[in-house]
Amino acid sequence: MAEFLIETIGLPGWLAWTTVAGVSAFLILNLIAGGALVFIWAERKIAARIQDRLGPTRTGGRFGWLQSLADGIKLLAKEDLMPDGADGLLFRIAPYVSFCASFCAFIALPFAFDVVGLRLNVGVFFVVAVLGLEVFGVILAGYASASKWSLFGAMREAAQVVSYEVPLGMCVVVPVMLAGSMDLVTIGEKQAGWFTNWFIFHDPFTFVIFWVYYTCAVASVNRAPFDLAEAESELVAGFHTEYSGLRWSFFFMAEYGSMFLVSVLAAVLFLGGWNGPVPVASLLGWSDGTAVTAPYAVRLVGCANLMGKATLGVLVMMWIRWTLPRLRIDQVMTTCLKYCTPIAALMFAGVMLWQLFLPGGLLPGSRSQAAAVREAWLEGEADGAPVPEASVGFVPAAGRQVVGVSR
Amino acid sequence: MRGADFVGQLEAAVPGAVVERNFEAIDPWLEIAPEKLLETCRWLKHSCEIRFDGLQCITAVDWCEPDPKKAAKVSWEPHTELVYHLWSTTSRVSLVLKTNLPRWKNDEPGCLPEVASVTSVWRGADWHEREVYDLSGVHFVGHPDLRRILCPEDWEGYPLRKDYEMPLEYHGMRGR
Amino acid sequence: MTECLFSAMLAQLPLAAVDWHGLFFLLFAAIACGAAVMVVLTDNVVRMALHLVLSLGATAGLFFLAGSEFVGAMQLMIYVGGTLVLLVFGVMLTAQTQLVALKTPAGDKVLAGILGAALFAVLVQSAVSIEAWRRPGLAEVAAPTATPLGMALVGVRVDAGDSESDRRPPSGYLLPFEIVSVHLLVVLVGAAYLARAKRRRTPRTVELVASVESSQPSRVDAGASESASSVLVETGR
Amino acid sequence: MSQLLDDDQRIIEFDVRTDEMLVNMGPQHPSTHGVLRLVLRTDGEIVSEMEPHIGYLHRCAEKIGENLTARQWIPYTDRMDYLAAMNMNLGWSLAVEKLLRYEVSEKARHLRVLISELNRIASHLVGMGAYGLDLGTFSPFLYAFREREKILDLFEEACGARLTYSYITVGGLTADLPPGWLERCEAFLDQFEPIIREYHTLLTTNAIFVKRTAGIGVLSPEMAIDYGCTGPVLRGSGVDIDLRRDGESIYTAMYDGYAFEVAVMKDGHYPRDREYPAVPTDAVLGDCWHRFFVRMLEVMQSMDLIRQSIDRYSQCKGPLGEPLKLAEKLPAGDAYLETECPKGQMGFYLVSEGAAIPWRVRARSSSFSNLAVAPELCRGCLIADVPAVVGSLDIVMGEIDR
Repeated sequence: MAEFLIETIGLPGWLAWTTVAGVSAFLILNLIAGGALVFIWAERKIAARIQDRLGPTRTGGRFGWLQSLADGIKLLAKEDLMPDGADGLLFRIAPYVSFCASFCAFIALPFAFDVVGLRLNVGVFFVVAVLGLEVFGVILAGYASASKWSLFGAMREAAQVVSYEVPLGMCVVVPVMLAGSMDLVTIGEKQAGWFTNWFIFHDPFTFVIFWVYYTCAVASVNRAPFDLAEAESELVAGFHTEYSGLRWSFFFMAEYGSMFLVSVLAAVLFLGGWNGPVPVASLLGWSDGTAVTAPYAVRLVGCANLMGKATLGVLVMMWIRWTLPRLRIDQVMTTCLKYCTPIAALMFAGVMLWQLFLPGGLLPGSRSQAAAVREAWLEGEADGAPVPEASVGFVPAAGRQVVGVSR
Repeated sequence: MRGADFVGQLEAAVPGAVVERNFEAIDPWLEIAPEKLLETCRWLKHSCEIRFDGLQCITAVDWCEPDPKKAAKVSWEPHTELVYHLWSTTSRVSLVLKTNLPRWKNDEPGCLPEVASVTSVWRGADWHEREVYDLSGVHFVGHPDLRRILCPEDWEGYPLRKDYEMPLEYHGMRGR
Repeated sequence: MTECLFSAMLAQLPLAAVDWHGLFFLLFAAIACGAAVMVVLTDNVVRMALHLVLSLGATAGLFFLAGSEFVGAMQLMIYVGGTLVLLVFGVMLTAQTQLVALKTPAGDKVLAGILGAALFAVLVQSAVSIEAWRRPGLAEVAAPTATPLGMALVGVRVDAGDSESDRRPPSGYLLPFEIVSVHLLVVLVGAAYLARAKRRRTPRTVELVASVESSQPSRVDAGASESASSVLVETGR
Repeated sequence: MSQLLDDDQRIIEFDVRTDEMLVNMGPQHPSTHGVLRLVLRTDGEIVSEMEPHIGYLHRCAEKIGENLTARQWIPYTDRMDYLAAMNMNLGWSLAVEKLLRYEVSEKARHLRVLISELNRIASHLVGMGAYGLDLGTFSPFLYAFREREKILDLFEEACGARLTYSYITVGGLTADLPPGWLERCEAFLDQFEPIIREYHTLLTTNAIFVKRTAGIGVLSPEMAIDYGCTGPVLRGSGVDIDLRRDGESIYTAMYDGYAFEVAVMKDGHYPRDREYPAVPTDAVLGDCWHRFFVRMLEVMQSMDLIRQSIDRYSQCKGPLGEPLKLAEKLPAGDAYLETECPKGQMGFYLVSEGAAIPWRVRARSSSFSNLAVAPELCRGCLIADVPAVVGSLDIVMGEIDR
């Protein structure tokens, strides 16, 4: 896109790159904001269907699809009040800290084989690191609202998120090990082809690890049955008791943002990301670039696949929320320390041994990964190939190329 | 072990307790002297053959006719009557005990009549006695935590007394 | 037609080439130093923690800017995600009124100022004296991606030169790395053991029902009629 | 060095001791049922002491009772336990009839059983739904209310009101059932039978629900009797008392000829008239789970009673009989009667001086004593257990505060 801007419009180099960066940032931000709006509406509808009622029907047309807009306007109109005992600065900053934390993880998430904000070589590691930052917003909110209840909610949430990062980290390492690299795009590429190549079906261990990952993801995002932070039955509304109006909606947006983030991560790591169950692109012969529209069609299909899987993940989270009661804080901790972590460790060891004895996957046709990576490095075939030009994204300023290996 | 011989055993165990008895009423009752009440209840619960382990209800009835015209025709003297409904969960048998207390201790208004608290016998009596204290103004000696339970802590007067006057205002809210 | 009009219009704008890299570098550096100074100056403990988060986050930004994403992500996870959460926990647990606002007396401030200035002078002097750093412009630094680091850990120095001289012993850094991590684990377990709550939780005074039969109150008076009646009545009315 | 320590107050040696915190749960807290304020003394998450403050809904119905005749006070009994108003009316009517030594007609007796058991189902449905809400799941609440709406429709047809009916009154009932009501009632029961099984899978045998309730707030039988707990709270601890079978003769006369088993765990198992879900292994007799399970069994038990009362009611030939005059003269004397209401045994004590207006009226509330045991159960549990324990006692503030 940058060349197009430079040659045709004649923008100076740096301006072209800025607009490219601006466009991609705008796209990601609105994807999540739009996603949050859709998920708010979906949550209302799903909750209604589970509870044998209709949910919003009349706001804005047939299925009440304008309901989230109505919510948004209501939240904007609401007064942003602040309790007098509160610590001004921290109270205002908290929602934006947790909002930015859950949004800036989206830079590294690939939506098609090269439609990625910034192709980080340490994609997975970066996302997990940033996921841990969201707890700061909650702690600050809990402390700054100067009320006992929000302090309780903040402490519970902090303890829960920090302790669930351990099993989450372990589950995330398994696909990295299978793909041989932390780069999310490579992980996605390794799962191309039929759905048998997906890492979830790679071997029984990865199958279990996927479910452990999903549980830990639900817990680290604070959705029921682990939603201790805003356990309305005990702590009124947990850490965001004192918030209202726009600030409260930022917390809400952060929650839906990180829910979507965790589902996209699950899709990329275990469910083959943009590769659909049936390799449509290669079957129709698009991927070798014959048809003019091929590159865009392939990316579109890829995006659709990933969105479908991620939305499925989010919908299952909503489904769980409206059926299961809430766990107590010590039960949440025991599931983390006594169940998730040991199982994750065991499965991790299992996958390692599996790699040793059966480099190939369980099902025929999946290529062996780990061994390949090692030889590739030895013969010097760079794993981190120079960033293909077509990548839409913020490339560091002109004149600097991220070069894989300078041999 | 019913009727007369039950009362005989009770009087043997706690002499001078039974002041009056009435078997013909719909709910036959025994009147117990206020000072012997705690001893009777302890006997009924622990050492009596029929274990009265359940205290159903404690009620205070304020026998006082405020306006003088009717007061003349009334047969009883103004007094406060405490009614204890007991029952035995094992033998499905019930018993009603009554005690009569002066409306005010040695008749000077404002200081409450006193009787021994039976919370040590039945834990359930704790809240019942607090409610009687709150609404009818009877001081239970030996009650672990005698505070108002239904009315606000700083409420004056005892609402269920017949001569109770609703306060004109309470914290700025108009009473009457 | 429109392109040339647009480019002509652009030509007049005094758009000097904005060096984004430099701009962001300065921005992150400013945040890091500013927050660090604020950590020292504020007297509210929780505000200190927030500023510490900002400064360490800014240093992570600097690492990303320098292209080494692995170290940046590591900084984010270990420092900001791990240590600071622990620090904020500590602050939260002890942030009772008397500790929240710590007033440092004037004398200490002057002392700290002198010490800080001296250290700053030493650092600036040593930084300026190095020839390589004086030239502006960007050193073409190879971006060590995570994989070579990982391989080096295992002993395969893929990024180093082929010359045998500087090849590390084949075992690489794996062994020392494992020893250190086991050591840290032991330290953590010890710390947890020492800090465990001394007082026992008040044992719950609940006498669990031994067996169902014993709790079943037996019917004492077999003669009692099915429905309850008053004990004062001769026979069940 | 010690000198420096003493006068320099700022160097405070602080050991990490989380001091006690006084925390307020309610009165506007969403989890407590109505306006109840619980003051918790917590040490971190452990509740070292809990003290309920009641009286926010106190209307002093007893004082008003001293200026109204017996039948005029019926609407006040509706407002005590507003989830089971029929049972309240029945309790007061029976107490007055006991004083008057008045016998209602055969048809009225069976109709009273039918209506009060139907109201028991509605009350237990609310109890179940609200308990699910306390433990964080929202859906059972709506399922329960969907079924309860059908019962309220039946009541609306019978007496015109949905919540506070004043239908059962002194001397009988204010009106007879409209035609076709019995068929609609039976249709409701038939479609309700499989649905109640669905609730068992939704909550009773739900793994997380069991984890949150089994072994929590264990109430020993001796403590239950000592505190005067009654109803499902008492039966949940294994004490086999149900006033419909063990109550006063005037109350048990209503139920004689009805075959029903008391829902209590007797020598190790619950009644087996239907197949019920098994008791989970870590559920101790007397804990929250058992109290909840007893209520669910009572719903089944009430369904059987309703079916039997429908048959008997339709076979009765005689007239329903008129209720007594509004200002019926009460004989001098006093009478106390306890009836088995959904929340427990509700007692009404009535002292009269021979006039139509009673001298003193007293309502002994079951939730009042059930709540009195809550501080005992919550000592040493976690904060999240407090709503679980208070919810399992199924209290209604209208009844407690009167």
